[in-house]
Amino acid sequence: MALTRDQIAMRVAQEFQDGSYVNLGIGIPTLAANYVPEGIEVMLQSENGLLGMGRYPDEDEVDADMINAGKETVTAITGASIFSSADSFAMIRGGHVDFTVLGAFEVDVNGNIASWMIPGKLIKGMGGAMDLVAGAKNIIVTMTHADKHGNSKLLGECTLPLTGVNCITRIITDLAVLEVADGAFHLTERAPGVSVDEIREKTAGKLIAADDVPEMQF
Amino acid sequence: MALTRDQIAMRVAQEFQDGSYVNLGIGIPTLAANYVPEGIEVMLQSENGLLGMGRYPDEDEVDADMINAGKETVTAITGASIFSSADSFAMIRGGHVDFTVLGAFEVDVNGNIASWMIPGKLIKGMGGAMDLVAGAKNIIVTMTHADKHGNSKLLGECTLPLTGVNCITRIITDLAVLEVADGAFHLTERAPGVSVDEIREKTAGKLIAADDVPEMQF
Amino acid sequence: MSGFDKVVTSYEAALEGLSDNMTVVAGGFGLCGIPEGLIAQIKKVGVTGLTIVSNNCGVDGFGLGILLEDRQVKKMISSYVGENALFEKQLLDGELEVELTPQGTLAEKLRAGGAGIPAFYTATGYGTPVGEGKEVKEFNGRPYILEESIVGDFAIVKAWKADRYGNCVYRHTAQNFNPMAATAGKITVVEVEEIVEPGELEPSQIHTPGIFVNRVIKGTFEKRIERRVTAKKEA
Amino acid sequence: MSGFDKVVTSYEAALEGLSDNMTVVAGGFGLCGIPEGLIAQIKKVGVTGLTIVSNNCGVDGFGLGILLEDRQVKKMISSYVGENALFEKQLLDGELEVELTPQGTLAEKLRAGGAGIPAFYTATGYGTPVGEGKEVKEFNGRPYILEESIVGDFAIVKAWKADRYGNCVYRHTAQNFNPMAATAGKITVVEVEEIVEPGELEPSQIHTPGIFVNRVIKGTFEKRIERRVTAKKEA
Repeated sequence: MALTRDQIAMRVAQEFQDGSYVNLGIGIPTLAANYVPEGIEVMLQSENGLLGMGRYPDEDEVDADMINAGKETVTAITGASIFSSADSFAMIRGGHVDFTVLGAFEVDVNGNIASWMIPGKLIKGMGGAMDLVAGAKNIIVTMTHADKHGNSKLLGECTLPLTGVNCITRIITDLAVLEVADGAFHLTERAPGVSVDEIREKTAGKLIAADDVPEMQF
Repeated sequence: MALTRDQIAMRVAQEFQDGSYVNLGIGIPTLAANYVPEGIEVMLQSENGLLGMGRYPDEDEVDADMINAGKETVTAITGASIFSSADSFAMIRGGHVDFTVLGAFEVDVNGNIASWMIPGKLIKGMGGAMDLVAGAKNIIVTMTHADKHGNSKLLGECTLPLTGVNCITRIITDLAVLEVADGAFHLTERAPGVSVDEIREKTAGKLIAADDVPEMQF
Repeated sequence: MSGFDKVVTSYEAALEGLSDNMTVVAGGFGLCGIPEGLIAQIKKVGVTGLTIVSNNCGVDGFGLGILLEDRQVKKMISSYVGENALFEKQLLDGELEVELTPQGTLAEKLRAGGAGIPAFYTATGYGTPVGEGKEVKEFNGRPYILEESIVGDFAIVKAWKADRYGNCVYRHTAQNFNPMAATAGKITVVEVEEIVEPGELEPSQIHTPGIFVNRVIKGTFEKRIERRVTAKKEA
Repeated sequence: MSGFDKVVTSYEAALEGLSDNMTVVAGGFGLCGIPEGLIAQIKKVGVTGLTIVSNNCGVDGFGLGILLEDRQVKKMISSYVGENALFEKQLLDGELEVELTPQGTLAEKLRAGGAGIPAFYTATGYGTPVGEGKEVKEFNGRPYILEESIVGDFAIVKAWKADRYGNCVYRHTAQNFNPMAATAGKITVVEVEEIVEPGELEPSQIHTPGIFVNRVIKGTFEKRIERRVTAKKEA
C-alpha cells in the first residue's frame, strides 16, 4: 500500500547519519524531523539563517524575530547559531550541509529536478531550492510517485522549468526508494505490499529493477 | 626647504574631511593621524580588521590579540568595531574607505604606482596595498620627491612592478602637492621656500605648473 | 565625534534624496526584520518607478506589499513572491516586472556589491531558466554561471540596536538579508529598535560596522508574524 | 548530541590524516591569532611538500616559520613574507615557491572557497604582475581580473572560545583570517583557549558556526608579540 506522508518522512529519516547537518524543505521533508531514529542526532539548518532549529515555540515563547525558512515561528536548540543569509548560503553552496530533503513536481532519469514553477499556473519563485540542489552533499527528493491524475512524476525528461540539472541521486516516494544513475531509475526498495509491476507502471522514465526488490523496513 | 616627515604628515592631514574613514600605510602616512586639524574627526581603519584604531597602549594595556596592520600593539577607540580580513577588504574593495594614504617607490603621469617590489633586491609582498589602491575613494601617495641618490620618483612611466594602474590622483612629497591628470603631474602647491624650478628639476615625468603656484599653508 | 553622528530624527531626513526610478535594496525575510517605518515613508513620499531588491515583497497590506498599492514598484528582484495576491495580479497584468533570483545568489549578489566584487561564478541555476543568457565556465569539470553583483541607490535596513556611529547588531533571525543590504547601498539607512551609546556594543560582536551606514533612525515596529505556529497546535 | 562532539584531546587526533603534499590553510595575521599547537604538531609529524595558504609565514623560529626549518613547505600562498630571514634564503635559493597574493584577494579566495564560489572578479592587481595570465573582463567600463578560490585539505584555525559543537568566537584582532580559514578546509581543526558548554555562546554572536568545524582542541598559547609598541615609547 502507498505510504502516508508520515511514513515517507519516517523512511527519509532513516537516511540520516549521526552528526548530520540537514536542511528540510516545506511539507513532507519537514515531517522527517519527527522520525529521526534512536541514537542518531541531526542538526537542522534553516536557510534564512539558523543552524540548530528547534521545536515550535510555546505560546509564551513566540517571537516575531525567530522564524524558519517557511516563515513559521520557531525556537533554537541549545548550541544553535544564527547568521546572515549570505553566511547561510555559504554553508549550503559550499557543500557543508550533509543532507537536503525537498519536494518536487518532476524528476527525470538524468537527475534533473523541476520544483518551483508551473508556467501559466504557479510562479512563487525558487527561494533557496536552486542553491540547495546545487550545493548539498546528499539530496533526497520526496514526493508522491504520481500526481493526483495518476501521471508519473518520474520522467525520462522533465517538462517543467528546472530547479537543477544532474543533481538528484535519491528519491523516496509513497511507493518506492530509487537511485538515479546512468540515465535510469534504479529501484532499491518498495513500499510494503506494493509490487514492482505497480511501480514500473507508474514510472514513466526508464526503470531498472531486480526481481527481488526488498520491502522498506520501519 | 624640503618638508620633514612630520610636515608631510601635517599636510596630508589637511586633506581629511570631517567624518572620513581613513586607512594609513606604514611610515609617513601613520604620522598623519597625529596632525588631524581641529574640528575634523576621522576614524582609522586598519586592514587586519579594526575600524576605530586608537593610540598605542600603555604598558598595562598591551594585548597580543590587539594589533594593527603593521603588527604593532594598539588600542581601539570607544565605538570601534573588529571584524574578519574578508569583511575588512569588503570595506576597502567596496569603496567604503574615504582616504587611503600610502608610500611609494615610484608614481607616473598615468596614475600608476609601484610600491611593493624591487626585483632582485626586495620582495616583502604587497600586503593590502593592491586592494587599497584598487578600492579607496581617494588615494594620497606620500613620499620624498626624489630618492637618496637624487633620482626622481615622479616618472613618465614606472619602471618597477606595479601596485596599481590609473589609480593615483594626488601626491604629497617633501617638495610639493601634485594632482595626476591627463598624462601629467599638475603642481598645485610647493613647500615653503621651494621654487617651481627645483620641483621641475626633480620631476622626471611631464609637469604642468602655473607661474604663481602657492606655498603650502600650515 | 560629530562627523560620525549618523542619527537622524525624521523619516524625511532618513530618506532624503530618494527619487523616482531609483533602485532600493531592502533587508528582511518575509515580514521578519523589515524596516517598517522606512517602507511606510517610501509609500508616503510616493516615488514611483522603483526597482526593489528584496528576498520577498511582503504580503498584501504589509511590508513592501504596500508599495504595490499605488504602483510605485516597476521591478522586483526577489527569490520568492508567493503569498501576495496584489503582486500576482500586477505580475499577470504586466504592470510589474520580476527578476526571480535564487535566494543564495541574491544574498551573494548583495554581499559582492558591497564588497567591490562585480561578478562571481556559482553552480546555482546552471541549466535552469536562471542561467539562460549567462556566461558559463567550467572549474574542476563542473559548469558554473556568472552572476553580477547589485548595488542600490538606497539600502533600507532593519537592525535591533545601533550606536550613533552606525554600528549595528541584529536580533535572532531578523538578521537575514540585513547585513548584506547594509553594505550594498550608495546611501544606507538603518531603522533600529534602540539607539545605544558608542562602546555599548562589544567591538568584535558588531554585525555591521558603521562605515557602511549613512543614516540611523529610531523606529517603532509592529513586527507582524506571517505564520504563527506553536507547539500546542502541532501536538 | 554525541554525533556533534568535535572535541579531541590529543594533537595526534587533531591532525589525523594530514600527509605529505597536502594544502593547509592557516588562520592568523603575523603572529596574532595563530594555532600554535597545531603548527608545532605539523613540525613534529614531519610531513613535507606542504602548500601553506596563510597571509604571512610567521617569523624565524616562531609561527609557521618553524615549518621552514626542516623544509616541510614546498609552496607559500601569502600576501606578505617580510621579517623572516630563513624564508628569504629558501626563496632566493629556489627551495621555496611563493605565490604572492594581495591580502584582500587572499581573504576573498578563502571565503569563496568555503562558500562554493569557484571564482570571482576583482579590480585588485589588474595591470600588475598579479594580473598576468588571468582573465580580464570589463564591468561598467572598468577592467577586473578573475581570481579562483582556494580550499585546503586541512584548515588550521585559532579561536578564543568554542563549544563542543564547534561554534567559535575570536578575540579582538586575533580574528583576522581565521573565520575564512575555518570555512575553507576539507577538514577544519580549531585550536582554542577555552572550551565552553553549548549555549554559553550567544547564537547570533557566534563568528564561526560549528558546521564548518570538524575538530576542536584546547591549546595553550605563548602569544608572542611581533612589535610591542606602547604609548610611552611614542611620547
